[in-house]
Amino acid sequence: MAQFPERPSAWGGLATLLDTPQKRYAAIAVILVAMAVAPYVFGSYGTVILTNALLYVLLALGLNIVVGYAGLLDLGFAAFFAVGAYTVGITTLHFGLNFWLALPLAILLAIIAGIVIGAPTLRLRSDYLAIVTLGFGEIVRITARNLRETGGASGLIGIDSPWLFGWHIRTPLDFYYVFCVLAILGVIASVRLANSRLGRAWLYVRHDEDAAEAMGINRVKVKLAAYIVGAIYGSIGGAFFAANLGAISPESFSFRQSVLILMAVILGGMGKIPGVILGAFIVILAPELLRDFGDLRLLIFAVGLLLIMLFRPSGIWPARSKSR
Amino acid sequence: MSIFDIFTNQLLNGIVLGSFYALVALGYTMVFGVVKLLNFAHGELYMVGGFAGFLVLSFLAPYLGPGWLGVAVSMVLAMIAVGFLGVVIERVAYAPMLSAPRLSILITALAVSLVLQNGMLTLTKGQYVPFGAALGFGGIKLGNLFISYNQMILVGVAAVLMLALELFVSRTQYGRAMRAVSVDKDMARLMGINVNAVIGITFFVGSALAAAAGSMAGAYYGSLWYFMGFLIGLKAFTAAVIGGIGSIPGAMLGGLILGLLESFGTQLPGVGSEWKDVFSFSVLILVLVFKPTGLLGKPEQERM
Amino acid sequence: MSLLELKGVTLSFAGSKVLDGVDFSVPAGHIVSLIGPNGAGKTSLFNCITGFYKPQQGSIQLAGTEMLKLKPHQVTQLGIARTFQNVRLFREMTVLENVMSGQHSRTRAGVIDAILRLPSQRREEAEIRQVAEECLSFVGIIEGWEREATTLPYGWQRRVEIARALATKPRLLLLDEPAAGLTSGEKEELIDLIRRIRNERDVCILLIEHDTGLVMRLSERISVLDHGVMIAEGTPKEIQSNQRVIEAYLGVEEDALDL
Amino acid sequence: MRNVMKTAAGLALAIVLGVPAMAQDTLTIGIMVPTTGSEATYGQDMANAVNLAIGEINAAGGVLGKQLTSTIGDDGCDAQLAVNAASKLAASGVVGVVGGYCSGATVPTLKIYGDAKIPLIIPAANSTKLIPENPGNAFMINSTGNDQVAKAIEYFNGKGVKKIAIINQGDAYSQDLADLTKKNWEAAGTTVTDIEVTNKRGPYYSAVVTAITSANPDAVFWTAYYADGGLLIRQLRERGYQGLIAVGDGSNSPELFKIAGPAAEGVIAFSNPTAEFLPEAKAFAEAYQKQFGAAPGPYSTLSYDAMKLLAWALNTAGTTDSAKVIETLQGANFTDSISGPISFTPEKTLARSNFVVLEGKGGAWTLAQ
Repeated sequence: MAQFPERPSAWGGLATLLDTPQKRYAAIAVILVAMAVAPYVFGSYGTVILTNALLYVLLALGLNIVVGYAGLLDLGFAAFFAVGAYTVGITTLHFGLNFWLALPLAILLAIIAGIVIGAPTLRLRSDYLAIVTLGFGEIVRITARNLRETGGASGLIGIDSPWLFGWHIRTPLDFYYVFCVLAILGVIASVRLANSRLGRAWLYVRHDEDAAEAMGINRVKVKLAAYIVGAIYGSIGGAFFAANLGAISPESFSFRQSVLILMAVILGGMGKIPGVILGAFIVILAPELLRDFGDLRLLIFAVGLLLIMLFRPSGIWPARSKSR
Repeated sequence: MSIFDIFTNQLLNGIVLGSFYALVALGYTMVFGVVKLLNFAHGELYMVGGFAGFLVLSFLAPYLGPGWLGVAVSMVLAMIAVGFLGVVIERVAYAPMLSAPRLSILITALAVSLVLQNGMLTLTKGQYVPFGAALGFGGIKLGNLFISYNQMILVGVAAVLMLALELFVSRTQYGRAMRAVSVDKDMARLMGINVNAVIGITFFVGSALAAAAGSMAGAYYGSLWYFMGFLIGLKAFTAAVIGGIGSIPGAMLGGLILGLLESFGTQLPGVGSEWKDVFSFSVLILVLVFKPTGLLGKPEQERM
Repeated sequence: MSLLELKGVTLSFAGSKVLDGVDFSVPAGHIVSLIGPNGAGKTSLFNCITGFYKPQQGSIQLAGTEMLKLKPHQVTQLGIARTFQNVRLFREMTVLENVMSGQHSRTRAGVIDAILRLPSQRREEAEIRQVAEECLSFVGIIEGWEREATTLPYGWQRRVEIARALATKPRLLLLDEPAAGLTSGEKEELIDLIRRIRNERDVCILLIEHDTGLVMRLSERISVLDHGVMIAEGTPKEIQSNQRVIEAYLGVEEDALDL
Repeated sequence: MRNVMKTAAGLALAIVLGVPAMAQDTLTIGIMVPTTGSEATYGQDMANAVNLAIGEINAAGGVLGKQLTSTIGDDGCDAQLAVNAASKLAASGVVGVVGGYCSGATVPTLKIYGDAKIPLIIPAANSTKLIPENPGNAFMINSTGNDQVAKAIEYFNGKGVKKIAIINQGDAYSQDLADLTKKNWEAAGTTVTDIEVTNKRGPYYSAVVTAITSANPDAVFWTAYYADGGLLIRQLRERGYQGLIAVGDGSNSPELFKIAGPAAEGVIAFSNPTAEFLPEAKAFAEAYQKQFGAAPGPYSTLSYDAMKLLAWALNTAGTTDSAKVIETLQGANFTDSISGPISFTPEKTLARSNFVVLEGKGGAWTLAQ
C-alpha cells in the first residue's frame, strides 16, 4: 500500500521526512537552539523583527484553525487581536489590573466576541461570512477609534510591561523569548487539536458539510468552536503585543492587518503548520528585507506574492510528501 | 434648514453616493456571478480608471476643453483602457488559478490589488493629483435643496450605464452566454459557448464600469490618489453583498441602500459621521442574518 | 412493532409536490427495501427521514420519538445512519479517519481536553480508533487504513461508507443504492454484508435499490413509491404480482420510449 | 526544496548582517517617516526636505568634517512598522534621527531610540501624549496642539464667532486637535454645534456637508490634512456654505489650492511658519520645487529645520557622542532656521509657539491681517 499517497496532514509531509524519533528530536533540538541563539546572531534589529514574525506565527496559527482547518473565510481576524490588546491596555491602565489577571479577561472577552459574531452568522456561505467578518473587524476598529476609554485615535499609551516571578519582561530580548514560548505553545496546541476529535470534525465539515452532518456532527457548533479557538489565539497575541509595544492604536487593527495574517496562512500552505509558520515569516521578513528599496518595497513584495501564488497556488509548503 | 430640507438634501446625497457604489458594485457582482471570484482588485481598477481618465484628459483638454465634453470623452477612453487592463489581469493572474483552492485566488486578487496600488504609489510618489476638469458650479435651486448640474449628470450617466448593462445582459447573445456560464460553466461549454471569451467580456465590462466611476469621481471631486480605491472597494463589496452577490439589480439596489444608509446615518443623532460605518456594517450583518443571500440574491440551492 | 413510522409526510419544492402524504413504516429487525421508478421521490424520502429536508406536513417517528423538527446530526444521534447515492467520503482524509467520523456524536472531548491531552481524552481517542477499526474489519477492509479514502477502488469506497455509518452505532441504517456500480461478485458480498449487519449487529436496514434481483433476494418487506405516493407495500412475492407496481414500472418504460 | 530554503536563509542572513557595515568618512542620519501606506504623501514631503537640507550641509562642508548621508526608515504610520524601522535605524549606527510624523506610530519608537541613546528630532508629530513617554532624547520642534488651539480660539473670538463645527479625520493628530479645540472652546462658554469625522481615503463628503450646514455654524474648523480638506472645502462652498472656514496646520500646503480651487479663497489656516510667505524661506521653497518638482508639503519646512538643527547640534557639541549632542540640543538657541528660533522647554517641546494665521488669497497663502 506504500505506493499510495498519504493524505496531507497538519505537518504537511514533515512527518515522513522526520520518520524516526531520533530525527524528530534532533530537529526539535536544532530549532530550539536556533531560536535561542538567533538574537545574538541577528542583533537588535533582527531580534525586533523576529519577535514580530513570531507574533504573526501565533496569529496565523489561530487564523489557520478558522480558515485552514474549518474552511471559514475570515477577513476580520484583527478584531480578536484588538480585543486582546485593548482589554489588556484598558484594564491595566484604567483599573490598575495586573497583566496576568488581564490576560484571562482578554481571552474571555474574545470568546464572547467570537460567539456574538459567530453564532448568528456561521450558517452563511463563505463569501457572505467573509463580508460579515470584514464588517465586524471594521466595527471593532471604528469603535476603538471613537471611544474615550480606548483613547480614541491616539490609542492607549504607557501600557506597563509585565513581571513574571520577579522577572520584568521589558527589553526587546525579553519579549523575543516570550514570543518564542508563545509560538511554541501555539504550535503544540495546533497540532494536538488537529489530531483530536474536534480537529477531525473541522476537516469533515470543511470537506463535506452534508456528510459530516449525516455522521452526527453539529456543523454550527463545530464551526463556532473553530472560531472561538481562533479568537483565543488572536487575543493572546493582542495582549502580548500591547505589553510589548506599550502603546496601541486603532490603526494596528485595520483591514490591512487582517489581510496580512490571512496572507501568512494561505501563502505558506493552508492547514499545514510548517506552511503557516513559513507564511508568517515571509509576510513579516520580506518587507523588512526589502527595506533598502524604499517605497518600492511593497511593490516588489506584491509582485513576489503574485508570482508565488501563480506558481504554487496551494501555498509554498509542499502539499504532499516527496516519498510516494 | 427644516427637517424636511435636511431629509431631501441627505436623500440627494445618498443617491449620488449610491450611484458610485452601485457602479463599482456591479463589477464585483458580475465577476462573482461568472467566475465565483471576489475580485479584491476591483477597487484598484476604479483608482486606475480615475488616473487613466486624468491622463487622457490632460492630452485632450487643449482640444476639447476641461469641461463636460473633455471629461466625457476621457471617461469613455478610460473605460476602454481599464476594461482591457481587467482582461489582462484575468488572463495573467486569475485564469491560471481557476482550478486552485478558492482562497488562493482570493490572495491572488489581493496581490493584484497591492501591485496596482503600490505601482501607482511609485508612479505618483504618493502625491494627490488634481484631476484638472472644470465643470462649473451651476445647478438648480428648489427651495433649500440645491442640485448641481454635475450631480444630475453624474447620476444620469450612472443610470444610463446601469441600464445599458441590464439590456446587455438580458437582451444580447453575450449577455445570455454570460448568464449561462454563471449558472453552470461546464454545461455552457457543452452548449458551445466560448467560456473564456465570456469571462473576458465580463471582466472587460466590470472593469470599464469601475473606470467610469473612477473618472467621474475624479472629475467631480477634483483629485486623485493612489489609495482612493481601497475604501470604495470595501464599500462596493458591501453593497454587492447587501443586494445579493451575483445579482445585477441587487448590486444597484445595494449601492443605493448603502449610499442612503451612510447619508442618513451621518445625520442621525446618536450615529453621526463618527459611527456611520458601524451603522452601515451593522445593517449589513442584520440583513445577512435574516436574509442570508442578500436582498435580491437567489435563494440557496436545495442541499444534497 | 415499527422502528420507523412515517405518517402523511408531504414535501413540496417551489409548489410541486415531491412527496404526497406518504405513510410508511419499517418493522423492527427487518430488512426493508424502498423501490420505485426514477424521480419517484425515494432519495427525497431518505432526506426527510435524516433531517436534511423539512417536510411541510406529517410525522416521522423513530421508536416513538418525533423527529420532524430535528436537524440531521440530531437524527444521527437518535440512531439513524445513512450512506449516499454517490459515495461521499471525506476527501484528503484516510480511510480510518473517515470511519472515525462516525464516532463523533458518541464522544465528548473538546478543545481543552485536546490541548492538554487529558487521560480521558486519550482513552476516548483510543476508543474511537478501536470502534473504527472494528467497523472496518466488519465490512471486510482489514488493511490500507492509512490510505486516502477517495483513492480506493469504488467498491471499497462503498464499504468504507457503510463502515462509517456503522461507526455511529445506529439502530436503523439507510442505504441509498448500495449496489450501484458494483460488479456481480461485489453484489454477492454486499448481500452477505447487509444480512450480517442485521443479524450480528441488530441493525434494522432500509435500502433504496434499482437492482430488482438483489432487492427480491434480500428484502423481507418492500415498499413502492411512485410520483411521491406510496402505491404498494408487502413481501417480495406480493409486490411481484401487484398490478399497480407493474403499471408504474411499465408506464415509466413507455415514457422512456417516447424519448 | 531544502536547498531553496537554505539559500533563502543565507540570503536573509547576509542582508541583515550586511547593514551595519559602512564607510567611516560619512555620518548617517536616519529619517523615520511613512513612505508607504495612506500617509506616504506627507512622509515623502518630509524626507525630501531632510535630504534637501543634507545636500546643502554637505555642500557647505558637512558636519564634523564629514559628509552626511541619510537612510529612510519607513514607518508606514503604523506602530509595528515604526518599531521595526526604528530598530533598524538604531542598529545601523545613525548619529541622529529626524522623523516622527504620525504621533501614534512615533510613541512606541521613543523607547527604542531612548535605549539606543540616539538623538531624535520630531518635526511633525505633536500629540501631547508624546511628552510623558519621552525618555529624554527626543525633541519636538512642532508646537503642540495646545498652542495651535490657543491661536485658533483667539482668532475665532476676534472674528465674533459663536458657533463652530469641527471636523476631523479620525486619526490621532486630527482627533487630538479637534478634541482639544472642543474642550477649550466650550470652556469659554461658546458652543460647538457639531463634531464630524470623515473617512480618510474617501472623497464623499456631501452627507457631512449637509449635516454641518444644517447646524448653521459661524465657522467650520477642519483639523486634518490638506488633501481631504481641499475636497471638503470645495463641497462646503459648492453647497452654499457662506461662513468662515479654517484649517489646522496639517492643511497649510499650497497643494490645498490645487485641490480646492477657487473655493479655498479666504480660507484661514493656523500654521507653523511655512515656506512660501516667509521671505527667508523663499530660497528653500524654490530649491525644493526645483529638486522635487512639487511645492513643499505641510511639514517640509519643519523637517528641513530639524535637519539643520541636528547638524548644528553635532557641530556645536563637536562630537557624535549622543549625551553631548542631547545636552547641546537641550540648551539650544538655534536661530538659523526658517520657521523661527528654536529653543526647548524642560519637557523638550518648543519653548514658544510659532503659530501664525494665514489666509488663502489668489491661490496662495498670505499672512492674515
